[in-house]
Amino acid sequence: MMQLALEVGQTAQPEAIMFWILGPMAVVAALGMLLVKKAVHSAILMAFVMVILAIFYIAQDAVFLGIVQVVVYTGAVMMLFLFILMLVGVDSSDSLTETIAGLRPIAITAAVGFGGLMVSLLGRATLGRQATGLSAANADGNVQGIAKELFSTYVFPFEVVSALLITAAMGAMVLAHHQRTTVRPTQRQLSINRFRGETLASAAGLPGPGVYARHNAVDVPALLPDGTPAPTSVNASLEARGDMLDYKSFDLSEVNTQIVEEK
Amino acid sequence: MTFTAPVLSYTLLSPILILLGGALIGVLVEAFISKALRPVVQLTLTLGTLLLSLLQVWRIRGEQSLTAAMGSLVIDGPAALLQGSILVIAIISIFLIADTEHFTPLAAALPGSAEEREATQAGNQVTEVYPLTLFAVSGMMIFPIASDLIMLFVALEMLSLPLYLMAGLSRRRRLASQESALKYFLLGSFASAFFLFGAAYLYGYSGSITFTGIRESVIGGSGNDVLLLIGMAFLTIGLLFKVGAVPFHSWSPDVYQGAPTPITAFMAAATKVAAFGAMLRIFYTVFANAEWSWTPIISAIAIISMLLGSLVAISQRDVKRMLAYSSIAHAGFLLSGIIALNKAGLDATIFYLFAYGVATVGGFAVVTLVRDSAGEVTDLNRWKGLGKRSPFAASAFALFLLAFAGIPLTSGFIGKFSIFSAAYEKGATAVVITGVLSSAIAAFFYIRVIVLMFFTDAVEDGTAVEIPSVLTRATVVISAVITLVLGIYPAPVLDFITNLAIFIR
Amino acid sequence: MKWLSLLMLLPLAGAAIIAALPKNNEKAAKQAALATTLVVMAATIAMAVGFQRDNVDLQFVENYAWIPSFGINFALGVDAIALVLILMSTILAPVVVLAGWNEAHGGRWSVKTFYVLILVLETMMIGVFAATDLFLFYVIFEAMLIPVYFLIGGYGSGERSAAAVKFLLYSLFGGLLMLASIIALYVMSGAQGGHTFDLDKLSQLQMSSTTQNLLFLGFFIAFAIKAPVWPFHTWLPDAAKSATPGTSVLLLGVLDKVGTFGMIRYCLTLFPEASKTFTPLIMILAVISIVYGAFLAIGAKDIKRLIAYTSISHFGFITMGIFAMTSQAQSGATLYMFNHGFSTAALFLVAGWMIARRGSSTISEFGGLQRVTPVMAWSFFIAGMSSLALPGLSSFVSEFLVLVGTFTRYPVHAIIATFGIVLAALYILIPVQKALHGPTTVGNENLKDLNLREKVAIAPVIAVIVVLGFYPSPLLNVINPAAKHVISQMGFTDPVPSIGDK
Amino acid sequence: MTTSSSLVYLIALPLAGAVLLLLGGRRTDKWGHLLGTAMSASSFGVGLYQLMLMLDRPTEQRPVSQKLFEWINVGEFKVDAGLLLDQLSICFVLLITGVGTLIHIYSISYMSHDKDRRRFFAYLNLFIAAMLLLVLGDSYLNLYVGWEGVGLASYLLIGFWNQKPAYATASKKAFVMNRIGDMGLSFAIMIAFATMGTVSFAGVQEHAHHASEAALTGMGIMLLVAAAGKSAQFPLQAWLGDAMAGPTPVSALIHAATMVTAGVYLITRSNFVFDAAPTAQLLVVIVGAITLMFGALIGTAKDDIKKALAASTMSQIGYMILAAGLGPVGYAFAIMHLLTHGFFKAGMFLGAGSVMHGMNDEVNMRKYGALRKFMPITFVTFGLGYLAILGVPPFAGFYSKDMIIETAFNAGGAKGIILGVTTLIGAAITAFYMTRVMILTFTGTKRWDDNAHPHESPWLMWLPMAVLAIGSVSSGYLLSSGGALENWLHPLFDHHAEHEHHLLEPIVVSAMALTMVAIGVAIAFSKYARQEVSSVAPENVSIFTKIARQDLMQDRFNEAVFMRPGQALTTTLVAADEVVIDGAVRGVGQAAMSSGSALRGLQNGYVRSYAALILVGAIALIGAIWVVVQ
Amino acid sequence: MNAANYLYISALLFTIGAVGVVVRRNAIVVFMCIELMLNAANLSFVTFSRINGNLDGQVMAFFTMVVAACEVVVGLAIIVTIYRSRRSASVDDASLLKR
Repeated sequence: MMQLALEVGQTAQPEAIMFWILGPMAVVAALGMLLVKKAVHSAILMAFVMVILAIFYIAQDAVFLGIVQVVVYTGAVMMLFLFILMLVGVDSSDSLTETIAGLRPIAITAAVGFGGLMVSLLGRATLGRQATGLSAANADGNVQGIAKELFSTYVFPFEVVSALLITAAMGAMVLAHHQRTTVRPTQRQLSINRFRGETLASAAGLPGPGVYARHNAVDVPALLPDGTPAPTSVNASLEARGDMLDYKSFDLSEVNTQIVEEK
Repeated sequence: MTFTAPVLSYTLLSPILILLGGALIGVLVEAFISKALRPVVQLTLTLGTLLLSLLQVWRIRGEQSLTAAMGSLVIDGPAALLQGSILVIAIISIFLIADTEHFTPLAAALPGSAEEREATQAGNQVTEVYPLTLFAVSGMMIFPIASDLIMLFVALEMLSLPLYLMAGLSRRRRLASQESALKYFLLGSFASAFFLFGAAYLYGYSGSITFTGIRESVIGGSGNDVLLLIGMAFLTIGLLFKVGAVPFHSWSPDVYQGAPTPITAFMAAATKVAAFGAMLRIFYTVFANAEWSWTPIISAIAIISMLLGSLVAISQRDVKRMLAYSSIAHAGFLLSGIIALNKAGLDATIFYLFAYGVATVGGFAVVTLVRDSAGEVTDLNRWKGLGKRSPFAASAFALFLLAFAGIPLTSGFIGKFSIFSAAYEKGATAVVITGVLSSAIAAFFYIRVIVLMFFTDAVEDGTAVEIPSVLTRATVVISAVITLVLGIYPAPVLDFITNLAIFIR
Repeated sequence: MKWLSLLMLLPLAGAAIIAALPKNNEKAAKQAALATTLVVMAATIAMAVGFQRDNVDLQFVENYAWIPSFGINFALGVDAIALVLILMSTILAPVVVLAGWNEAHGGRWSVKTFYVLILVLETMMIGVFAATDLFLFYVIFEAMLIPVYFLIGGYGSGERSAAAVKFLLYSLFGGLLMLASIIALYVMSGAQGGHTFDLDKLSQLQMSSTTQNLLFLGFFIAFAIKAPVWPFHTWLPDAAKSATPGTSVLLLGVLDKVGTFGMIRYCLTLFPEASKTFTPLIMILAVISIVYGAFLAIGAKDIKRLIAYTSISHFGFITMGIFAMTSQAQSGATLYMFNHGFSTAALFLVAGWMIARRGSSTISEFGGLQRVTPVMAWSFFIAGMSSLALPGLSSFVSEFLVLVGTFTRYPVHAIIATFGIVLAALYILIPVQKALHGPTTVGNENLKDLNLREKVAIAPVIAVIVVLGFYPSPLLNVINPAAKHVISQMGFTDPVPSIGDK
Repeated sequence: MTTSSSLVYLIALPLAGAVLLLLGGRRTDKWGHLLGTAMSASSFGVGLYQLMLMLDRPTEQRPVSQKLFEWINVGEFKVDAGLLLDQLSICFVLLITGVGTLIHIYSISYMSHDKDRRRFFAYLNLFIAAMLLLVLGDSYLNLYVGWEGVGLASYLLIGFWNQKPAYATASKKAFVMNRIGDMGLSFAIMIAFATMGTVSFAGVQEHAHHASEAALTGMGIMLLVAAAGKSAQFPLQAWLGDAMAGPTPVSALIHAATMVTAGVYLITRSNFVFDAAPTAQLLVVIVGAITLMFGALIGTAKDDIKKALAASTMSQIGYMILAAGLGPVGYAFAIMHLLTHGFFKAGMFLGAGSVMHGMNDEVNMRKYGALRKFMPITFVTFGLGYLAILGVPPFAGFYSKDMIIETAFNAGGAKGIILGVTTLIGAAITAFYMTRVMILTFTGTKRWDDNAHPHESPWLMWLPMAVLAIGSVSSGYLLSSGGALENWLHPLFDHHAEHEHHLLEPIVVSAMALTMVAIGVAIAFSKYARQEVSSVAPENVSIFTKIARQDLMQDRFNEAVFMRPGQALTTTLVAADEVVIDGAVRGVGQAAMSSGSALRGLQNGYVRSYAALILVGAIALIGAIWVVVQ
Repeated sequence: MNAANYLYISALLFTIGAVGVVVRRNAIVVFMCIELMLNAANLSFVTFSRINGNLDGQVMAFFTMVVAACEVVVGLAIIVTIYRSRRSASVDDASLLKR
């Protein structure tokens, strides 16, 4: 076992109990992150690990960090993750079959090798000095101690981090912000356009897509009475992106009526 | 509890503060200045900021201080040299960035959408790249002078994040550009995690997150070195990732290719200076006494970097990818300067960084000039006969290639010579031999490009060379002049470096 | 008077003038180039007159600090060997310009560029022989490749770019090996009293024999590629075939001499012990080169390749002479370098004219030229005779000196090498028969004989060949002290004839 | 030693002629032949003048030398451009310039229809100059210059009509085989320098006593090789027959009278070497003996008149070489035979040329016949030469050839008998084939075509023939009466005139020789005069005739042993250069390229693979740490 | 209680995170795995802070959190952008650039 640290803290026994309960849970949850199919589940498990870590922080006299971990990390950052997951598609699930040849064995070997080597190395590490514990450093209170460091010794990094935050914010803006290039048409203008358009057919609004029940059909054009697709029935941007499905594949004549119902 | 108010030496920090201030003003410009005026204002502001910062660097070049930022930064000769190099590279890169042709008019618009077309027609520009560049430059400025792990990590992220973003802003081939941003980001964060993990172990080993503290532990450490070694290894992974050394190089070809060329130029040149600057400081001061442990490993990495970079570059068909692999090989060459661990190695590495950085920007600047109706042409096959159509571009590119190949009378030769002799002095014969060999391999593909440009008949496929804008021309000319002058009469610069390049601890 | 830097500056000035000329004025460019090269030649001769031939020290020494932090100086100076080679280069330059008056027209770029490249190359040719600072030498050694590369690739014929690349890569590879050795020397000099590239100081470095051997190899392989010595020769035929005749003259006549010059100036001076260690091997390579080059020349179907192979054979002689370590062989080798420059120049120039007229370089395409174009045929014949070392022509003296000098120390090598003279008869007479003799080949009936310009160009070359054949003393007397100096520095004296002193 | 400043004119005059005519080009066409002849003649004049001066001086002061300038001077290797005229070289000078001038005169007419006559004279002058340099040079290296110079001139002259590919090939063959000989001379010079530190005749002579026999033997053998090459001796004889491609005067001048005798000169000149190297000397004898038989046998089968004469030349030089190989006793006889041979063989060649001139350049003797009526002068002059070569007293050959046969017998022991018998048989065969030539050409019935109009040659051609015929008749007597030549040359040779044991009395030898000659003549008569000669060569002949017609397989031998392997070697090397050496280089390049392409596969575009690579790198690093820590 | 145990947990979490980056295809999950690695590093910092008896480690961990938050912003912005263009969050689909 590792020789680098002595027993620390006065509350050795309860801490050990806590550790041996939460530690394995953290590892299992982390492993679960790897193994579950759905990204949302991964996120939940991630949050779980983070909370356990917060408890560990508090147990190790890092109260401030523990709280920040819960509030900022688990609370804000993970929520951001979940939010994006919603945006991307909450149902999206990974197939866990490996598609890149040879990667799976490499990953497994890496997992075992890396973990094994780390553990083995840590077992050999010696520090050569006494572990001191934080009672002295936290004498004025953990938050105060950190604050003192943060605003004196590390004040410059602290200031720089603010620039980093601005960078991040601006970066997100660049990627997400849509600058209008044209003036948004008013309701009035839209109405005029509708009624004074090329044909009067547009006056009643565009036809809705998706005439086939067996499909969600946002991306399938509606059929006009003569059986031809109505081009305006699908959102223009879908069309532009080429995400429009070919209505022919849903042609009734090609559907095998023998088959009962799709699940 | 007593709290002593921090004392910051604003004079010594001024180059960085100017940059940060300029960047912040840039952000405000984005918010308050009309769209039409923004490009000019931003360009002027950015250039002004960089020049001012450079001026400040020049003025404080002789200063030495460990306490300029409460011990977070160290100001010394190498700092001034590296910062100066970064600023020079940034300035000539800005000329390229100013050519709006390279950036998407609207990053949020879907590729190929009507919205994008409209934005193009409206003449939109992503002027945010200017403040982003300034933020990146300030990160790069801090990176090599950071003297504790916190500062180092913050600077690392500070230089990386804007680059991740800017990599995705290409106007043409946007999917590829976004992909490169994603790859760069994911792998960059991955490497950062290693970096951080290593930092944790170094902290564990020494009980300090300052370089001074770690260094003292390395010298007089009790206990065994396991924690140090792990920490060193992981920290180094983060740094090696940034410089693109094998096997942490895999992002660079893809990102170099996908990113907008001006960004590639800036990133390739300036990041290398910053990252190698940091490596120099860390390995020359912090880890110097644990030399036995890292020299063999860095040597091995240098060797495989040189070989792999050169070998794979041979079969590249895309000029930007080829330059990427060439930069991998150059990372190997530069690592031999780290291995040297002597004054000559320090001087040589700084010289090499500057020379290589300038030539790289120049090289990519030429790449931006070769276009057809759909934007840049990076397929080498279509560079055939460039010498005929545009002697200016082709000759300049040939010059930069020759510099990369280390042909005498270019800066690359002096750089290679000095860095290899420093490494040889250290006894790293294998590295030097491999370096020489891979130079030969590298020469092969550099020369092939020259052959394509000068000795192959052009195919008429509409590949034209843009009449270079004044700014791009300036970039090419400045880079070419520097490359030549450093090749023919490097003495003043070498002396300048030799006199200044002394680390303080 | 700063002769050497003046010599180096003159062509550069000429190049600058030509570069400044209007683009369409090709004639002015040619005239300017000719004038420049003639001025340089005159200046070189003027300098040579002031050379003290019994003084074995470097003369016309100049020294300027260049990169002080590395101990690099822009140091020039010549001994007799360098002087002779500079003389050869500067005499050949106007000949090449005049002879190749129209050869730039088939190029990718303008005529102007061609002459700028030629003049820049001339500067470097002078510099590479005059450099006394190892770093300076290396820089020029490598930088020279660039103009030649563009001259071959831009103005040559056939597979010119492939040949140019091959040339460049071979040379670069060799150069890089040499760079590795130079770095080692530099570092060692730093450890033994301060970084320097001064040849004198470098030659006094202490090093283990293993080190010395390795470093020697770095230099030698570079020079062997340049020279070229078997088996590093395969670039030469391709390059010579593709280059314009004028470029080929400079390539084989001057540039390749840098290799053999380097062996004397650098290999022997810097690594005397290693030179001795490797002498047996090098002598074998040299002999192989002689015979091998000759056989391949016999088998060559292309006239330019043939000349290139003959050169490989000749460089074998030169290399052998250098390493035989007798005063005859050493003087002979230097004289050989000079003479080979002229005989190859003559061969290449005339071959170039033949090819230009016929439009093909395949030997069998010619035939009966002696009847159609007697002057051209005779020029070729005399050049060929010089190449096979016919007594009375310049090459004979040098070749025989090399052989006789080698024989006194390495009889077996000399004997095998002497077989080369029979092969030489074959490789010259076969093309002579095919191209000049026999019935006039269809299509060749109306070829024009040499015009006045061409005659003026070839005449001095042939004159040199003939005059030096009968009266080599002026040159030999200059070379002898230097050659002797080289040998004595290596600790050798001539073998004493077994009964000569009785 | 006496010095003189006029020796150089011997060489300079013809050389100037050659240079003037070559550089002058067509402008000199009108008078070029006259200039050439004049130059040669004036050189002859200088030669005579020198002879007169020499005769005036006491024996020991007869040699004259002239130092022109310092030629090569490197270390111990000092060679001046110096000339030496002594009793030996004056013989050659006079032969060369004398016969040479006659042949110039002959050529004026012979070549009058050739539009390149001027060039021909330039070559002739060049040849004269080179040949004079060969015999006048005072060191082996100077000799070498002349040696190769005559090779060059010979090459040019043989190939004078090189528009015919066969002629061009013949000239090339001559040059190359000569070069093999030259190589021998180079070796000899190198050995001389390496062992004695000098290459001058005087120096080598001075040091030869001290030199090791091995060195001298080596040098001697190499000199023999040189001589064999130049003098068409076995085994380097093959070029001579083909060399008949040149215009006939060339054959007369070079391949009969002068150049081919250079080998004899060389061996005689190097007497001090051979005398100290018995093994080499023995080899000389053997080579001479073999060649004399070889040439004679070839001569019996040739229908080409010039080739028959060429074979005869080869055989006669064999006699000379044999004589020279017999040491001091033989040198003078070798030279004597050389001089007499110079007259009669040159005369016969010119006669052959005269015949050809009248026969539309026909060379096949089977197409001649009965020419005696049409070309009486030619017949007479040729006939006198014929008698001389047969050794019929009192014609020139009798004196010289008998002496050689006699000396051969006197060599002692088995060697003497073998050599003597060989020379005797040679004499018989000579008689046979020469009689054959006479009969086929001049007697019998006419076998020529109707469009041939044989006629006597103009006076410019027959005059030289007549002069040479006089020489053929008288020179033997003049040179041998009272041992004139022997005594003249005596100071040069280390010959102690002790009375050797005579195996056979001279009269017996003469008788035997004459008997053999008679037998040869008789056989020829019975074979050719008694029966009709076919105008085409009969095919149903014995295998020996066939072999003899093919020059005793010499070309086949060379082809099989040297040419084909040489060509194969060349082809192999050319291929090997491309495949092996260049291939190795390209292979390295290819390997680099393909390994590059393979490594390119790492970059598969998947970010997860890249991450895996980084992870693997990290594992490698901590793995290394783990190993270190263990 | 041996504080080293936290280090083992930290190492294991780091390993799991690193492997997760390699095996998962959803860009967001990959990114979460990176966050896991950062968290593992933070745990090490806190533990070492306790062992070393100073607060530097905790300050560093604090900075890490802030920086990680910035990274998340940028990263998610990039992921969203690429998702919008490709309609896929799988990192395997983004493999235009290769070789």
